[in-house]
Amino acid sequence: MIDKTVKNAEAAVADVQDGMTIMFGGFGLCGIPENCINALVKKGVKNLTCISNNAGVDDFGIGLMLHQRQVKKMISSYVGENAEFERQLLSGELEVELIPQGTLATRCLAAGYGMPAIFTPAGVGTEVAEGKEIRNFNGKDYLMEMAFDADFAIVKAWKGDTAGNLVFRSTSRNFNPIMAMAGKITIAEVEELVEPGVLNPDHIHTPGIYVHRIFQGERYEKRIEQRTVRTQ
Amino acid sequence: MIDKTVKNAEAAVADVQDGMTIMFGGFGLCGIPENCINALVKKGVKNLTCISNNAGVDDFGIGLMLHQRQVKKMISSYVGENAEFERQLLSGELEVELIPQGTLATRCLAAGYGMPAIFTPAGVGTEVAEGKEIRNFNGKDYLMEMAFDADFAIVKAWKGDTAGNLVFRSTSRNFNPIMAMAGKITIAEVEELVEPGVLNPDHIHTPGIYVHRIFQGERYEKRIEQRTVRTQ
Amino acid sequence: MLDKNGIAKRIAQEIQDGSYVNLGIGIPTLVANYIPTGFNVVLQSENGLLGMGPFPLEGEEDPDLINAGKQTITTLPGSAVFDSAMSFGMIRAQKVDLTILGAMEVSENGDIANWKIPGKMVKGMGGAMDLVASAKNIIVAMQHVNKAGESKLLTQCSLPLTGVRCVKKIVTELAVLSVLPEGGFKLEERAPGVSVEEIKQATAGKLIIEGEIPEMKI
Amino acid sequence: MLDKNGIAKRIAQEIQDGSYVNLGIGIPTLVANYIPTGFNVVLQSENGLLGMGPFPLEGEEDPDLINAGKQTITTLPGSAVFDSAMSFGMIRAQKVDLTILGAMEVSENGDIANWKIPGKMVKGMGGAMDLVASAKNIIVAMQHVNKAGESKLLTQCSLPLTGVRCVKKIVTELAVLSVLPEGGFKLEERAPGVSVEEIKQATAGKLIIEGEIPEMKI
Repeated sequence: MIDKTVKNAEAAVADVQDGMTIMFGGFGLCGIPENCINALVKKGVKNLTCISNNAGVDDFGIGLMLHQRQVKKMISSYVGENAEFERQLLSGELEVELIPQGTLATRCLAAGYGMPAIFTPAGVGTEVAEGKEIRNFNGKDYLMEMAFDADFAIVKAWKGDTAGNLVFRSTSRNFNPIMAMAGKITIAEVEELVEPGVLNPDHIHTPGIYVHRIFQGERYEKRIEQRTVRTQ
Repeated sequence: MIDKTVKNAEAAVADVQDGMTIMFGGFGLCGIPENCINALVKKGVKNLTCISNNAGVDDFGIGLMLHQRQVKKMISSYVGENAEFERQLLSGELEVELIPQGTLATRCLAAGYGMPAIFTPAGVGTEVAEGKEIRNFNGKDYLMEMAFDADFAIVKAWKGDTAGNLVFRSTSRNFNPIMAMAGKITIAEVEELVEPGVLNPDHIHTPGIYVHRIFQGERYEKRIEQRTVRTQ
Repeated sequence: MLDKNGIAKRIAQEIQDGSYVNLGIGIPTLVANYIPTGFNVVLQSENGLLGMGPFPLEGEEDPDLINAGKQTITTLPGSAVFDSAMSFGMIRAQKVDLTILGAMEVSENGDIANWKIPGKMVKGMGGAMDLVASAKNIIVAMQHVNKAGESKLLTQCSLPLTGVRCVKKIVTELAVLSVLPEGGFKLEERAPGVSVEEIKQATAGKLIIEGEIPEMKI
Repeated sequence: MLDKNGIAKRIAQEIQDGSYVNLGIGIPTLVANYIPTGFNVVLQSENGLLGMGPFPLEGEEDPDLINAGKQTITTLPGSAVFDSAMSFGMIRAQKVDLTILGAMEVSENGDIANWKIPGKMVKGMGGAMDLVASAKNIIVAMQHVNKAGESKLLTQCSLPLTGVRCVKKIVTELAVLSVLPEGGFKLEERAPGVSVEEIKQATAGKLIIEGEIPEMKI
């Protein structure tokens, strides 16, 4: 197998440059690459275009990068719960492109599967369709949406092996495997890094061929955004 | 959960009609739905269009249906190893549409993911491209290929639960999960049928929503097409 | 007149045994509480789960297990987890039988607006545009009029659209209405104690009233 | 002149440490035997496996574990299994670094024909059209001339094409040749004991010979 390990988050993101486009896995604060986000904040790269379903909260996740004004543009489906985000957006410091969540996901899949474009009915007849090609198949209209083209994809998995194979846990899977497939360079941080052969080949969600760098993260906070419980 | 169990293969294929289009999972003889193929042979439905990567061998798999002249048309990527197939093809009794294996797979995926068409470079500049729309993205030509439209998808899994969730074993996975997603009605036969909750939700390859009927098959032969061994 | 739970209760009657359902945020989430006992209904959460269970007990919250509203949830025996592409794949392929979601406005031809108010901070459409563009059956749960007292059932939506010609049924605090294929809100049921006249008053779009309108049974 | 194993041996020299490689049926399969010890090379089998191991020992064959040639194989520590859509997805997305396959004909502009002979039973293209349309680097392993003694390196292919302008390098029993972007077979190396003249004789397409042509080291 090919060894994809790097020492830590700092080493993994060392060559991320100002102005690059980066995908971040996660849904809300669930399954986000905490270590790499912190390393990017520390590194201070700027003018980033971030493709991520959400934009974190004020003091966690991509919110930390927004706070440092490292983000030029967010491509997301939902960006609530973030006051600094709102301030930057309203002041014109931050550009935001809102796209339907399924379109976001499928544009990742398209990139990972080498398909230049996909068709989806999401957004037909809405402002999302503006300037896009509409095509009718079997009596239904679809928008043609283009595959993403990201310099880096940064994802968080539960377990991974040194060959880059990844396994996700529960709904922290979300966008992580499809973004892992979509990056020109894909960085995976994992809670537990194991030797090749430990993971069952049938259980691997992301084959190592899609992963260029992997490391075991540390001090995962795994913050809960909406703690909701039942009483009995 | 919604109970998808049917009694056996006969019950599962009871409403398959003459002239229908059916997908069959499997690659070569690996991971083929043996029980359902036998039930279709017994049932004797005719004029079927079969979408399957291969066409079995003379006395096993889809070859059994060919022998009974139940197949009007095969849509496959590779159809060797079958003398009766060759005879019917050369005599004009059987129609064959050969398509690239990746195109076959991706047209299944498209159906399962509600995408009417996909773009692939496979076949550009060859006779496969004849009559198809060619489109250039970023300087490269792609063919537009349409999602499959199959009345039934019949797949074989290793384990499944009564809610229709499927787990595949090793390379017998192949076309099975993507065909399972692509059928209007999907039938899954499994080596072991378990109660909901037995399968780990993170290990499920095909979520039950895609599966309409499931049963535990019997007497799996699992024939090996090319037994190849090393000496030490 | 119904309260939020009343709307959820009435919508729950629309759910069929053996179906897959996606519930939006707000009133739709409450619908889960009123699915008839004995019904086998599987809830899909578009962040990647089939078989969403109830909220966890205190102390059993799992940060890796949330729903599309980012709330901590649980799985059930038979649940399956998948990635976001497969989640929207199954939505797009119409494997989900019913989508229930909220709206700011619905038009008499079934258009829906629920994601953007010009001039206000826009949080995004999330998965709503995908759901309304693909669902076989869409029921809207909403208040009949907005806070300013204006009808939300209109001839044409004034807000940016989420989807076109997609809403099949609307349940409000006042009524159950279906959207006719040829256009128009057909009044199906009145909420307890609500008169047809009150519903007329609160509906700006074309309202179709045929014969006696029964009161809901909830 | 090389035998089949010799061709495979020479091609193995083209494989880089740390690369993902797809081997076609026939001579390409033999290449696996000559990958230098210590090299980390991962073999992709397009039926859905990364990390293809050697054939199993007698008695250890697993009917659920085969390669794209339908042969029984084994996995290795770190292998991953996936479905056919992902398999061709990673091929199409150019994650596989090198494809090695056989051919009936190659033209001087890099076209390849390897799936169909008009008038004969056609078995199908399998995954070959996907592989040649997408691979970053394609090496063809074949005999220089066919059984009738005719050159398989042509100005234009006479057989139905598998892919266009895709072959980068050809290794035959006589020579190693690269296909130039502007067209033409550039003679890179002679097989042991083979003269430039013999290669000229066996090559119907445009052959480019520059300077001294070294003999292969294998």
